[in-house]
Amino acid sequence: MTATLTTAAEAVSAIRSGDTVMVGGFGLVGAPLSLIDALVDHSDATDLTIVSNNIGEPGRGLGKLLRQGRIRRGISSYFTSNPEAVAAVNAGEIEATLVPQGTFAEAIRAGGAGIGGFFTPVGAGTQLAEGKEERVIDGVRHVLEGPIHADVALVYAARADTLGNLWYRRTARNFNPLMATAASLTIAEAGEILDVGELEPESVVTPHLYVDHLVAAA
Amino acid sequence: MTATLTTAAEAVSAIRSGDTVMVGGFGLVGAPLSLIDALVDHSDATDLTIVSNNIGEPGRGLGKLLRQGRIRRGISSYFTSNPEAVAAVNAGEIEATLVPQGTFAEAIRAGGAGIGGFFTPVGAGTQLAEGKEERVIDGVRHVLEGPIHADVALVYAARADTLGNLWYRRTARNFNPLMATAASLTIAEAGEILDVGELEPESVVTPHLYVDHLVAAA
Amino acid sequence: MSPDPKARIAARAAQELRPGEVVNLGIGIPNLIPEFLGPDSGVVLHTENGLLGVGPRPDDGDLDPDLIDAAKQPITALPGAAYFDSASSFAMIRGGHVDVAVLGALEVSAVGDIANWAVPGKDVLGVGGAMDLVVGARRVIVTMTATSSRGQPKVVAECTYPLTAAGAADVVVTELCVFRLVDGELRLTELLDGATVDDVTAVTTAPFVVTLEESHVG
Amino acid sequence: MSPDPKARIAARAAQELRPGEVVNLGIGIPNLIPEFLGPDSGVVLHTENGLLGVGPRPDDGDLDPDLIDAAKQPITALPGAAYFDSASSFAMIRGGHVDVAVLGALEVSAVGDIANWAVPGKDVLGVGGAMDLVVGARRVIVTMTATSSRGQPKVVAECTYPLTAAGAADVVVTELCVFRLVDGELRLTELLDGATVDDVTAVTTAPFVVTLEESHVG
Repeated sequence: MTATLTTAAEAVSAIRSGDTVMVGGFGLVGAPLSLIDALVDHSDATDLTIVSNNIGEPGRGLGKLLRQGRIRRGISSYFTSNPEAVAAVNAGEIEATLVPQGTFAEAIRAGGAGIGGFFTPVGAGTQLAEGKEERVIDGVRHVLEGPIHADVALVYAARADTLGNLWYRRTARNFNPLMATAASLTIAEAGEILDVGELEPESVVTPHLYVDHLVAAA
Repeated sequence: MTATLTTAAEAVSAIRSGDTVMVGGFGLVGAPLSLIDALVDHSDATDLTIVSNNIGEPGRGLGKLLRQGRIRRGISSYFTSNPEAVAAVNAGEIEATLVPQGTFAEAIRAGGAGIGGFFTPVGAGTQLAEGKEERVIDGVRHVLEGPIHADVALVYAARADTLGNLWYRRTARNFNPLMATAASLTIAEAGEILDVGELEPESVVTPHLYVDHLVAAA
Repeated sequence: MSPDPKARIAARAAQELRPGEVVNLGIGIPNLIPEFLGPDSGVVLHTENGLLGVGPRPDDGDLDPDLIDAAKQPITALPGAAYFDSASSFAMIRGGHVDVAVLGALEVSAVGDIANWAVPGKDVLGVGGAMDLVVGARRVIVTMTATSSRGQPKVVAECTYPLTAAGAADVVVTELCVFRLVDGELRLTELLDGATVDDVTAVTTAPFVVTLEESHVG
Repeated sequence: MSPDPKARIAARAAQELRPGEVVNLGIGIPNLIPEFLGPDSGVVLHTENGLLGVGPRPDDGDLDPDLIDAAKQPITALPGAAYFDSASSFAMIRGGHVDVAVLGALEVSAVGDIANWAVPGKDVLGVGGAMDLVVGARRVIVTMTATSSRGQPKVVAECTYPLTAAGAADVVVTELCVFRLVDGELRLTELLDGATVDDVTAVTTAPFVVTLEESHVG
């Protein structure tokens, strides 16, 4: 479908308690901060599973949601960038699933691409592969990883057009284009919203069929 | 590594008899026609396995190589676009491996991305899944598909810079960026070769680390 | 009413498409559908060789050799279009992001099995994206004449031709009627152009239930 | 000779990198390496958060909030750089397209096992891209001091810390020497800064063979 233009508060009202929510960004770079703030300020959805490379920083980005006690579980490659997230895990307040960053990215892509699972050598023989199916392929130990899906994805793009096509700037791209594909509902926050035709068709990174709601960054 | 600038004839001299060679293009659109011609005219490598969506058209593109009897096996989604390829298969002159187009694309991507195999529902329960491992995931029959690698990939890009970064125009992109990642040696033919810095870094589709040799299109 | 049954099928199938939907059109009858979509249909066309936002056929003077559809015919791109590689394109299809696939078929069975790529005893050397589309698209509309050129019924109890996918069809439009697969049951929901239930029964070997919804004036 | 052992390790590791190679530098000692690469080193730096062609640190007035490395520090991009999403970035790493990964470690074993992400009894909540890098990069160079801050040897018979990957190290550079893993054997190939074999033996619990190649003046 093509995207509908809305406000951050309206868009995040689609998030329900118990939902799995993907949030783009590497640390705070490329994170959809307006959408996160709307989730913090205008939603009471709780018991959330957050799929994000980091759980923000103390009191910033997803760190705000963490302080509200609304995160039940995190799926990340690096909780360590927010010591409060580490403390919450150690206190048993949130459940942590740690995934190698490449597997994390690939599993989200798989979730968006209809892949039922994939074999990777990364993690084989380590603590992060415990309990996972293994198989030797061409003499190399591989681990079977499943796709990651979400109910809602929150992503940030520097530019969008009104159809919902997205373009990302520099290293703010990171996980955003992947997450945009892997959720039942994708909400994009854009730095700039352009008229249709202003993005070069070859330069669109996320075609609009992935974007349900489009919000102007605050 | 960064790419070296060379001629088509010199570049294809890396192809050895018995090699697996990926060739970009959807039909002839986006096919590296100068490199194919060089392979036809300046190489005597034979017994080749060709990985390409089609085996050219009669007497055009890979169709020329087919007429020379230098193709031992084709891995494609659509041989039918070249009736001479179909005839060669039926005469037992070449071996055909038919793959659904999405699986073909995904398997080449997997070959480039270090994925040992992936499960897809596509093809399950059909003739093209015969002999393949199956598994029911979330109630849906899936087939296990392996990655596709090649010795050499021949790709076409409208624009390159002298480092080997590539940009593709319109629907001439197709399989080219995937194949550029999946071979031990990648040879790119470019319509235009620009100075370093002339491609917008966000618009580069194939970063130069994938490109070994760069050739100007004839 | 068009005298050409294929055009009538395309016209009826066009009515199944809703504004904002992303639709992939196969070769044959589906390719006639754009003629029956108004300029404000809001339907967005996807072609699996790497374009979202297919526009009308170009004038002869306007042909772009880099711009074709999956049937390898020249096309145009609309404002707001996006180009992508084949793995990304099939990720859209296989990940369930293409709302509708419309395609021709040789046979459809009473449970929605589709056979559309291979005829036993003939060359089975082209599958293209057919399997990916019928498995991946959220809704699959089959457009075909009720009988083959040799007068054989095409809506059958069980497919005799090699399957493209099992249980994949949602809607079947012929020149006589519309069938819908609902809860695994084949329902005749609409008669077209004055056809009667007896007319349909005479050329249908699949068992079906009659649940006429409304009558259309063809 | 720098009085700082970490700088000396970085300087020696820099000599391992060859023109044209694509290199990913981890946090800590590897991050000091750019200081020791001449402007014409020809080494191309990759950062896994989505950039090939990392340039020098920016001046304070030149900070771009969208441009960071994997350590979340501000960077610049060189002409000819390319940005990409995280799945594409790890596809480069996991597919063997990054020539060298240089990283710190807690321990390296006699067979090249690397432990660099987790200390038992402490928080094990950050792995980032470490596992992907050591498995995927063609050559893995470990840079670390010979002993821990508590004086414990870090080149050990068997790792006591959780593994990042088994048998992944190719080169180990400490302030005392260079070890190379060749055919599964740990070889002391070079003594640095006047260190003797006895000096190395005193802080190394891994068995190793002495195959000194040449002497460097530090």
